[in-house]
Amino acid sequence: MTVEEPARSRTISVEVNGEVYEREVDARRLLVHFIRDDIDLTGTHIGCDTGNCGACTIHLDGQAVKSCMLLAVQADGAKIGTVEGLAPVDGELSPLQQSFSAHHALQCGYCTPGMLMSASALLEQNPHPSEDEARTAIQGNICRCTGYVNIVEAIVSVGK
Amino acid sequence: MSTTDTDIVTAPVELQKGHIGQSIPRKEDKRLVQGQGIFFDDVRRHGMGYVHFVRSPHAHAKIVSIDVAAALALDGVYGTLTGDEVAIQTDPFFEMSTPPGANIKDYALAVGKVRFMGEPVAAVCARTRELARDAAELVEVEYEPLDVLVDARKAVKNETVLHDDAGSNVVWSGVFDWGDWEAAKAEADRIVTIDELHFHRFSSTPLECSGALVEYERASGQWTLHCNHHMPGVGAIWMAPALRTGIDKLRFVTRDIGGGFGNKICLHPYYVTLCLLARKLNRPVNWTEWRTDQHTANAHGNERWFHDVEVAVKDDGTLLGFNVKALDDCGAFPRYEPLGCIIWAQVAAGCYAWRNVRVDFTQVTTNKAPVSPNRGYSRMQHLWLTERIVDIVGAELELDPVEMRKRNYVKTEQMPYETPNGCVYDSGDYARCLDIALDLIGYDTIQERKLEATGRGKLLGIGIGSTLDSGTNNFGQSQLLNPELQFSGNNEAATVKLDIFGEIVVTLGTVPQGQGHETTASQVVADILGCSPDQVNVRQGHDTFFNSNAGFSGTYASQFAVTGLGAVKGAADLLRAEMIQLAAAVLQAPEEAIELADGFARIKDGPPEAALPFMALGAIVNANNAFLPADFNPTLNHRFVYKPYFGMVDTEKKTGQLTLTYATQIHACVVEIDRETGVVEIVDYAAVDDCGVRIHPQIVEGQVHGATAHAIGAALFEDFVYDEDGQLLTSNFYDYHVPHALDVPALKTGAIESPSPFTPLGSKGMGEGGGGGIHCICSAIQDALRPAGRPIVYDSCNPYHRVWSMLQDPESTRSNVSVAPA
Amino acid sequence: MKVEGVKELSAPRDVVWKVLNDPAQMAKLMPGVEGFEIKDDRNWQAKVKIPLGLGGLRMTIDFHKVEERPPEFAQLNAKGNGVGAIMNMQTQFHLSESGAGTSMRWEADVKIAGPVGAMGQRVLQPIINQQVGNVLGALEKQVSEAAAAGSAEQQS
Amino acid sequence: MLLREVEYARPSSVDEAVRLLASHEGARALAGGQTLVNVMKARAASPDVLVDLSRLEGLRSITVSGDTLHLGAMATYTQIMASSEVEVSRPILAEVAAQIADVQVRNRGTIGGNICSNDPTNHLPPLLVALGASMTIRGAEGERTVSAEEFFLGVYLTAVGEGELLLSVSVPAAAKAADGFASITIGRDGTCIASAAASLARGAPRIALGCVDAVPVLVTPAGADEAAIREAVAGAGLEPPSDVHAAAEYRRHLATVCAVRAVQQAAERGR
Repeated sequence: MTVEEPARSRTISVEVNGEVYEREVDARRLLVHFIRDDIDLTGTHIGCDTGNCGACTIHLDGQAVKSCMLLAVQADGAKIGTVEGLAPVDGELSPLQQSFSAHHALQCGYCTPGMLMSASALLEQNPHPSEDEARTAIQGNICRCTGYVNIVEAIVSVGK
Repeated sequence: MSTTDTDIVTAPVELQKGHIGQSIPRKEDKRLVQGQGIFFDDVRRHGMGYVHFVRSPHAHAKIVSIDVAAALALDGVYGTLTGDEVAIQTDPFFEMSTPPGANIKDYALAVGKVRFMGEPVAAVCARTRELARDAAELVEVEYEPLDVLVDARKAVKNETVLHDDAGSNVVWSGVFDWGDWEAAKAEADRIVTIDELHFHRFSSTPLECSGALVEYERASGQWTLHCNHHMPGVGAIWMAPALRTGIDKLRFVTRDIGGGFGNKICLHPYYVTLCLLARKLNRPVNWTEWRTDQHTANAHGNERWFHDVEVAVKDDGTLLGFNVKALDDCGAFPRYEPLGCIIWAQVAAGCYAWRNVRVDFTQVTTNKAPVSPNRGYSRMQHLWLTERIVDIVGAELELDPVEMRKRNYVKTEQMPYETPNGCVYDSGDYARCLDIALDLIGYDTIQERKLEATGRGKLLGIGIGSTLDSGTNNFGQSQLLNPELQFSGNNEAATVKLDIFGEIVVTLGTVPQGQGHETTASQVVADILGCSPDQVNVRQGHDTFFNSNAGFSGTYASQFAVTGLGAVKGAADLLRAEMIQLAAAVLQAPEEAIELADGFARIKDGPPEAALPFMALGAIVNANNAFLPADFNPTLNHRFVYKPYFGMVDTEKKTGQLTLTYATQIHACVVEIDRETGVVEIVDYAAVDDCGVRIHPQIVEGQVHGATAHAIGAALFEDFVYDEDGQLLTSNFYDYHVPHALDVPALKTGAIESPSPFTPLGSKGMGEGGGGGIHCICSAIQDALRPAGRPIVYDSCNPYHRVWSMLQDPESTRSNVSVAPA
Repeated sequence: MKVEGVKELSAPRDVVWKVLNDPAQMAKLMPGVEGFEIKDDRNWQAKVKIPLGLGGLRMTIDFHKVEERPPEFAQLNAKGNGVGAIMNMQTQFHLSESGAGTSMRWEADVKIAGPVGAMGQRVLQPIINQQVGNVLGALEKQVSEAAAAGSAEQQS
Repeated sequence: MLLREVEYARPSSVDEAVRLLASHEGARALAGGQTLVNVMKARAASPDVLVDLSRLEGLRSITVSGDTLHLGAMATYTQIMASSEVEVSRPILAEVAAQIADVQVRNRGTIGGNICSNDPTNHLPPLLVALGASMTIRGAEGERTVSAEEFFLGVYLTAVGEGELLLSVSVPAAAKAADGFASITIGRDGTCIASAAASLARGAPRIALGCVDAVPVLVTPAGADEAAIREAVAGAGLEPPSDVHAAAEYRRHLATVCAVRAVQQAAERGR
């Protein structure tokens, strides 16, 4: 076994939406910047600098996490899901995505990727969430346009 | 008064509601739910550098020196820019005020002095984002701190002056005197006075922060800004002269914008810095603002004090008028100001029929972040005052708040109604909206609910917020501040064309940030051209190169449903006429016999073959036109500029039609207050909206939800608080708490449609909401606290600690108010 | 933010005065000093890394002695730069004789400017209290060592 | 958003982690990163070396042995919420974990990270003090155990010294324990202004107050009645910090209210 010594950069391998990426990254690089700037998946957004807003929410090994509070090197070996991987087939939308549109659960659409990732993580564990459960699932996602009303409806109705 | 002496051009509502009025799926959604939206920070260019600003930690200080040597020495740093360079290479931005405000010198970076915490003093550009920040930390700035002014009430005394060139902290001041206040006082039974009310500082904090990718083309001297500015027409008016270039050298491109709410209108100082860097370094530069930067140094809403409020009222609750001193705090630089010193006058009378209004208005600079129009801009502050007046007067005279309002509302039979300052309320039924709102929150059971809550240690209260969302500015009101200004009227452009394969292509001058313009424009075009909205391709965003923008292009001031869609309708009407003309020529039929339907131009009730698909029309004009007569030159490509008619303002009397439409929002809510802690919970909430003809009811309702959530945040949590040294204490989402999903109650909505007689589609601009939620939450808190010593809600923000203080010491708030016989 | 207090020290006043007015001795009082440079008898500079559980907080602090009235009063200003913030601290201390020992009354007005300072507002006061506690503890140690050294000298 | 340069290592054993922490000056353990990465983003505090504990699977376990519940330092809030061991042996831990921040943070944030950062607004430090928990710390010289009361030393400061690593937290197991927790947050789930955890499990109430000092303040009233609690909190001589959300006086008042509510909840649970 090799002895681990600290280094300022590291080669990591991550699987993102089923595709494997191997890159050398600075230890200080945030995962969200790796996703957006290094592998060009710009659907994952940044809305704050303190981990409050959830616009950068992704799935890390199946769990919703905020990619701005994680270093890219911490994701080494992980399976990552981003909003770009939500639609089952290119050009078609998942029931959740369709529901967001049908219920007008998005206006500017900036928080939407994070909302969808939080909501889809909920629906995987709990396919028929109540309104309270839906609200709790997105408590870490800030939306400044919708007042959440239609987002909650969109999530709940997928389970109905 | 139910007539008006202003000439008003009205257009009949001639459209059948086909797609208009339907909540069709939004065109924008498909890309956005897949993460395929294109926001400015998603745009990349080869060799681009990242910009990081060096910002002042001080609120007020002299800049003694700036040393960028260490930053430049760092590997990967492309270059820097400082205020000294800016002062040489640019001119100060144009100021709209008369002196003293007119003499303020506002540059892209601080020159000589910093005037608010977070003000950019230098910019660094480097190969990566991280390196740019590393380098920015190496820039050494020596400051000599100066006395700090954070309180407008102190600033107005001019003991310390922010802008030596102006010689005063006053930007603008003036008296507005409409009706006859002295006569109102004489007629009144009582005069209620309120010493001081405070409308606090907050902003809508769009989730996407500001930024841009700026490219410079050496050969042409052309800058392209891939950005999220949502009023680029006015942005260019500021930037081009400062950069000493022509307006055509600034190309603004926006695609998707992550919320704006007015907060992305004053980006010109940042953008000029980026333009200078792109030119100096000869490479594209990207700047992404971070949240803390946005809170500390971008755009706050106007903070306003109201002093010595006097209200003339009859014993039966009839309001005759009011007299107030308003003191507006615009932060360190006026920028979009002093427009806020007049915009409120669009709603000077609020929803009420009082005829005597006197406002002594002063605006000052302080060592805080500059303001920018923020959802409900300037009207919200004033409407909060009118609603506070109604509730405070009502409470002091023991009058029922519902009766008080109904007695004094402008009545629907008075519409169109001319206000004391010459504005014209186009249509509406405030009392009916209020009834619907009260019904939604179960007003008739409120006494029982109060009793029940008392048993649980809670204080329950009900509140009402009556607001007008005035839309489609008449920029002529700027002349009431400064008669020299050459702005008046309003306009917006759009183009509609039929292309070679039958594509209908629409370009807009507006700059949407979530309002669904692509969708609603397609509905209007589809109804005019007789096709499905799916066949209408509305180009995403704004591009100066579309040639579909006018001087006031942008998305602001609740106007798209009037100006934007007015332009779209105008262009589509022109195209329709030409398509009919062309089809008539081809089908050898009179024009009256042609109809456009189902994507065809065809002879009404004619045989199936007497029909031309749109593709045929497009192909004929664009590719197969030899057979057309020599004197027939259809283009199938039309540009229309919509221009509302206002007439001129009266600069002497300070009157005029300051805006075109008035949407109504009546909010009502029920709150519970924990007596022990002051914690406020909203337990029921209803918002009733009347914006005339709704093009897309779901989008309208979405705007109502959003405006309400902003109001809930502002009324309970969101407050830009500065300490005495000018340090912002709420610079992030921990301390500046915006509503989370669990904070927003299930919102009930209602709507009526009072079509506007003044607009092309009978629609009215909406979406800003006039802060209805703030007014009604303040109203409800005051009602709830009534059994606890009848405190007066004197501030627009009531976080728990303030509510608790009111519970502890109601008297200190009561001493603010007095009632005297007139 | 103002912090103040009274500290009883078991050493004669002139010993305490010496410790407090010797930059080299002062350096030993401050937590996490990594470098120290005396510019002249009124100005010196320290590079510190204030140890916190989450990692060091690095600052360069310039000290300037504003006023002194030996052996009873001194006023010292410190200006720190780093972590995206500027710290300004004005301290005063008054020494009076208290039996065989010394009573030190001190006050400090600490101002932090910049977004990090604003962000850390809720933890600032406890952190400053901690650091003040550390400094006073170190001072006590330093003073008693100096006093012991002094008395040892006398004995020899 | 943009961090300073930092070195990173990801050991695969506790020994190696402790060696890395001990042999590099300015090295800090990186657990879930939900506080540390944030602080680094602000460049407020900057470790020189990060020692990522994510590969130390052993630190994630939640076990019960005898009458003690052991929570590995790397156990996440989500894990604690879902753990049957927690549910049967000290359910208040899951209840309070569910009140921390939001889903995403609960998926990453760990009990170890929470208590080692000891931000005064954190929920777990007062809870663990009230429950009489103890912490096992590993250093170059081996393991030692510190009681929760002695563990918290200041803001961002704990008994875990340089070169040391927190391994686990042990809590006395008591399935139907009379425990309670009350807090006042900005909005439903925003920043905490005041909190109190209470336990009547060992008879007389143990109340730990959060947000009023750099470390949780332990209050032990003579009885569980409201008057006794109020008297005990008043007697604690609290001098809470003032900030934009609460002046010292208001925070002191809220501390009392939270204490009373936490004890009431505890008493109800114990019935």
